Amino acid sequence: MTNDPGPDREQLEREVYRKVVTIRFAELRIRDHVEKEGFGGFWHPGIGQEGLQVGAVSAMQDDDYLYYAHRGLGYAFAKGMPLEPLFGDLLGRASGSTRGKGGGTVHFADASRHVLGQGGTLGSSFVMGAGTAAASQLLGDGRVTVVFFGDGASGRGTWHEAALQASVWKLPVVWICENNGWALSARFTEQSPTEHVADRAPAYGMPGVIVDGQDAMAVHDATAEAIDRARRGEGPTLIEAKTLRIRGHYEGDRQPYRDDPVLGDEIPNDPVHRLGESIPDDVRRGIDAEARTQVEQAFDAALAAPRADRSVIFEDVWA
Amino acid sequence: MTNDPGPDREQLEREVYRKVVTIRFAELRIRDHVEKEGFGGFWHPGIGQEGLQVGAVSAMQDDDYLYYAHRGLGYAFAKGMPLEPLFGDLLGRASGSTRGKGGGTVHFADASRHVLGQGGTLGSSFVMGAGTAAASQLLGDGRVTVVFFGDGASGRGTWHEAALQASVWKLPVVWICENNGWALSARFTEQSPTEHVADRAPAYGMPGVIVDGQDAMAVHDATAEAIDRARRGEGPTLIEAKTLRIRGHYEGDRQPYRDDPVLGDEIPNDPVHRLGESIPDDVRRGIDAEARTQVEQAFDAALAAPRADRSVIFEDVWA
Amino acid sequence: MTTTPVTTGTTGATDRVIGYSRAINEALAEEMRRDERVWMMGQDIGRLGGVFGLTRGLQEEFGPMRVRDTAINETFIVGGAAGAALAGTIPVVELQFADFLFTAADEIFHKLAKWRYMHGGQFTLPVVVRLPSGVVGGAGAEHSQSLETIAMHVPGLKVAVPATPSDAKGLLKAAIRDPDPVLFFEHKGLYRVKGPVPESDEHVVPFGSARVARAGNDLTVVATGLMVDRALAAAEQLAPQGIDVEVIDPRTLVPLDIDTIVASVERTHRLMVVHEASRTAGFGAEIATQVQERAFFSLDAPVWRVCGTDTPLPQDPELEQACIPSTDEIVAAARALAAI
Amino acid sequence: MTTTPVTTGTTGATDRVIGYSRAINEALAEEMRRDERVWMMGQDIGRLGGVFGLTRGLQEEFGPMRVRDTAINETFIVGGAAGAALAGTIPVVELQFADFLFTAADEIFHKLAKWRYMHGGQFTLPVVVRLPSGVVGGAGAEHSQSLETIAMHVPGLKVAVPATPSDAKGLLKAAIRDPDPVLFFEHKGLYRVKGPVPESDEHVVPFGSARVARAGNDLTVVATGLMVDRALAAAEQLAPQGIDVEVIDPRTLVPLDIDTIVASVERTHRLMVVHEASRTAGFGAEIATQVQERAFFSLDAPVWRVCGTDTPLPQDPELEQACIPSTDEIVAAARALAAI
Ligand SMILES: Cc1ncc(C[n+]2csc(CCOP(=O)(O)OP(=O)(O)O)c2C)c(N)n1
Ligand SMILES: Cc1ncc(C[n+]2csc(CCOP(=O)(O)OP(=O)(O)O)c2C)c(N)n1
Ligand SMILES: [Mg+2]
Ligand SMILES: [Mg+2]
Repeated sequence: MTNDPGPDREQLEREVYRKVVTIRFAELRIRDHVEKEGFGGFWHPGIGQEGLQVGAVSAMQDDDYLYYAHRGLGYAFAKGMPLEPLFGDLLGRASGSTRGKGGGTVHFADASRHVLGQGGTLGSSFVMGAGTAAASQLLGDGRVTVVFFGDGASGRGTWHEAALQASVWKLPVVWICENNGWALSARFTEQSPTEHVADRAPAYGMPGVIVDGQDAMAVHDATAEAIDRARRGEGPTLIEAKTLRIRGHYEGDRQPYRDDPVLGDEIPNDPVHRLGESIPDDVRRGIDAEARTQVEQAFDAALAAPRADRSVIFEDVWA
Repeated sequence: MTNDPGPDREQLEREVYRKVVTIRFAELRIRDHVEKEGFGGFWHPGIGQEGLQVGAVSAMQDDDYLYYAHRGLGYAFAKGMPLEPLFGDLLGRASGSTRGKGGGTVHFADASRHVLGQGGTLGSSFVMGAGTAAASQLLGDGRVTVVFFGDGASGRGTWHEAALQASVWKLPVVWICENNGWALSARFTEQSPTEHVADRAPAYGMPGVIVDGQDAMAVHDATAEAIDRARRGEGPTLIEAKTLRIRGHYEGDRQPYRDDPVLGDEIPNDPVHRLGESIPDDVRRGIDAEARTQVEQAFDAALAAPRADRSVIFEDVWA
Repeated sequence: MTTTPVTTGTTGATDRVIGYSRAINEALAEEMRRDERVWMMGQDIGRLGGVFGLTRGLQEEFGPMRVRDTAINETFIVGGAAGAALAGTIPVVELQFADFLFTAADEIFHKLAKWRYMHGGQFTLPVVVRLPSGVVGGAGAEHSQSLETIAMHVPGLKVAVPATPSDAKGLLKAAIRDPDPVLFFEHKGLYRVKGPVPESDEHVVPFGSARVARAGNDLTVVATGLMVDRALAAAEQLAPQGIDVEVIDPRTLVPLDIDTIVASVERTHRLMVVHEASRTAGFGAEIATQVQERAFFSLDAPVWRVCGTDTPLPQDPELEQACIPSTDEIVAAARALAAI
Repeated sequence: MTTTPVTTGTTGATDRVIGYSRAINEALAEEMRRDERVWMMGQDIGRLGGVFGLTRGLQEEFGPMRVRDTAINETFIVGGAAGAALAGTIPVVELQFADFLFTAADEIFHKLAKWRYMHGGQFTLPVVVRLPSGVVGGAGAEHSQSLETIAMHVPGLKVAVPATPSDAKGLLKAAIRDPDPVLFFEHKGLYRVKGPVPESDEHVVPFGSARVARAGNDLTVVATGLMVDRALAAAEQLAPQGIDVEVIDPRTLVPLDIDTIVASVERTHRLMVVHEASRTAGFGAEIATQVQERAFFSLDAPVWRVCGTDTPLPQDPELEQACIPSTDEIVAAARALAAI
């Protein structure tokens, strides 16, 4: 999908809207579940950040590789994963993409859709992503790897090692920082000597692009350009999408560490509204209704699915 | 020691010369020993890089902390360590600063002179140095920590983690990169997307200073300024001293990986000559003779010293 | 399945019943009051008081310089602590999960463990690394491991594995006063468990002294961390069946009080080691081996192990419980061993 | 003291006598010829041919993209290999020293070991990490360790410890063909040792099959790496004294061929494990424990260990040799054990 004006663009915008609004309903459904039923583990809501996630992934080709971050499901859904296995992972169901075992709030994967998963240690996908891109370069398969990460994760040393090597080798990789201003209880401004993560790009001889993360199409366009550049063999790009962490670090986090007012349910610069503006009301309502149904059905199906059997514990240690 | 013009400056220059020429003789004596007697372990010669090592350390106060790098003895000698324990470490003697045990080519230390040692894994002193500086900040002891490292080591992730934190906390630490253009068989240009290591300083919100590493006094001045800045509480500085690796990675390295002519014994822009120019011939000859004698005596004494007893193996595991 | 919090140990005259978390928090506060050189750093330990709440209130009392929030930089947290120790301070640092020692492994296993040795004993490295450890409920393969055996294998590190509030406090105070680096494995599953803790600023539990949590004559069970309570529960079930179990908690793995264990086995003639860490090459093997080295002819049966599975830990909270020893498994194994 | 290179194993009809290094180099070349997806990265492995010369000539044959020099970035070397495996290639990477696995520990013990598991078996990670291991002469505390036990304790990694040129070649070929991640511990002290190697592109030694290096009836000695030759030398000294030693080299620790070891002990009734790794919580404890678990009543004496000291390794080449088992120590221990 490229950045054409005209009918293609309109279709793209609608598709991005459809995915963003679907994820929004999914986010709300999960929140509801966590609040009412409790939940084994932590859920890191991506609400408010769906626009940038979907916008960026919509610029990827089907066989491009994705390493997502821990905030929500937007990335994976945008890459084509159906909702049911995603919810299944979340709820520890055998129907999860990881068969209810490795799943939960941060791990899901879809080899057929090149959704490669996530590590529990922040920043481990910097080096993995660079390695995936090195394989593509070696094989000449024309694929690009996209790696999402938070502003907090940008401080890990793996970034430095991966970014230097990726730049020197001109690897086909695109780094997308979701800068929501917080890393757990720490403000970005307390963790970074520079105003922007993108300010670090020149150190790595790569372009650094700052984009409004609430503007899904702007993120799409910036990502499309970076992916083109990567595919042309010109190396990596660092994109910083400015966004907001609407809820706490995890669902239920009361954020006692904040000295400013905690955000309410109102999402400033809401990507859903922003995308919706250019879509005729009736079309939009149709999309919304369908998305809502899709989410409800998938969530119900996941809830109804059996939990994984204990035997899976011993599976998949070895190939 | 500060950067005054006039008689103080002249005295400083002579002192720097004395130390540089002493280290040069030491380097030549060690080379001779390695060539003739062989040697347990590897010796990474610092020949040609002595000027920057001594120049920088001469800007430190006695109680400032030093983490040196693996290329030679210049740093430690400049910080006041006598030659004999340094040679003792090299030769595995009980008279070594580490009592012949942890010693060898890369480890020596002198707690009383705040020579804190070195790790065998490159780049481990980035984080340790920042931590030492954090302790000074906490204690308010007014001390500055100086960390030396090679261009190759600059690629390690520990740099990123240490440099970001040191900058945000405004820690009193000065980073000195000896860029000799090589990391073992790899050229710096193959390891870095930017022309200079100092190009990375803005990413960390700190000044990046490039200085001619063969000009000991220029390195002294740059370091003095950075140390002043650090002591004033304004945070870290990254100094890149451009230098040359005169011998191979280790003494005996035939450098089969080089496609350009290997440097001979002639040291381009030799710091010894450069410093010597402003010193009257007779004074210089006096210093040289004394330095030569000092080196010979210390090396002989180290050779004559007993090897460490096996019992030391079990000492110093626990305090 | 998860055991519900229980109270362990006997209550002395001056004891209060407090939680394991609270005990750790008190140890930190008391030691920071006692010695100005003690300070802390880690992620979210200051304003938030730690992801598990362990450091709550400490930044208020000691200020942001002595309770310092870092960025996400485990190599700095540990390596920086090593460097700060060289400059005369006593850093007590927290990694959010014990598993993250792998993100600072060079700093832990090389710098902390070997710096003193490599430099001929010129320095001491009085660093404590606090490591929330073990299975706790859906945290997954990289946030739930019990990695204390690795620290036991690499010389130069002391290793504490407290199982009760009293030991958590007393061992942490000992760790902070120790001139050597200490890896302090706190079990996340014990944070809310309450127990008696002496009312004293000088409640210091020396390293290398095992605790006999229950005396018995038929079978010695060595257990640590969360497994101590399960072993005790198993012992209570076994007693009416005529199997009198002695439960020993070594409390520290380095140094290890093997004498107490051997003396017990010389009476009971049977030994079982229970640990949450994965079985193969876990510390159970070391204890088993030392005991048969020193008391082979006292053993009436092989030393057995009841351990975590040799698999990564699944993220699902139910499945992960099936990967670590339950009281039932301990009971069954003990019965079988006693019958040999 | 260092042993001089010796030839081990019996020479078959089609064997050539080549060095351990050469055997590794051949395995790499043959596998890269066989399968285009196989490639390598690491520091100085290309133009230089590796700091120990192991990859000499490979960049010339396979070009700079398949034999790729990296910067000093161990997390990328290992983590990048994991990512490259997910994209359908088979990376064989080198860390310059096995000790450096601590600088990439999250990548080894979390990413390589657990990625497949965490993601429900959707991926395989056919990665080989080559790890020059052990004491070799003045390399110091962070360049000389034997760390294979740690890899054995963390589920998800296969572990090879070849002791002969033939096994070095055959196990490396097996490792490259294995769909699972393999940590391949090459002993630096063996690089120059020569031995017979079959003349075949299909000389593949399966993982999990121990080698009986010497048959004997009185005492079983399990040894790996550099210790195999010392154990064999000890056996030769002990034979005329009437002690007939069986020497078993497990060759891989994961999977471990415990059956062969147990069967031997059931004949000899005595076991000693010899390893260079530090004693406490080393793999000797695991082998000892498994043997007494499975063959307790066959044992006439405790299982003994002869191991590296529980200290960091001093940098001095003479002192470091005093930290690892010598042939003399093995002889002395075996005599004492046989006399129990
Ligand atoms: C190496 C490592 N250190 C610490 C953590 C604990 N942790 C999980 S999420 C998080 C904050 C991440 O912040 P950021 O990267 O900005 O992502 P966000 O949560 O804001 O989306 C922390 C500290 C971890 N998972 N891995
Ligand atoms: C973490 C780590 N990786 C690799 C090595 C092996 N090694 C030792 S010196 C060296 C090259 C260092 O180059 P540089 O930092 O530029 O210093 P120089 O030798 O040029 O002074 C390498 C790769 C090491 N010691 N530590
Ligand atoms: Mg964030
Ligand atoms: Mg260099």
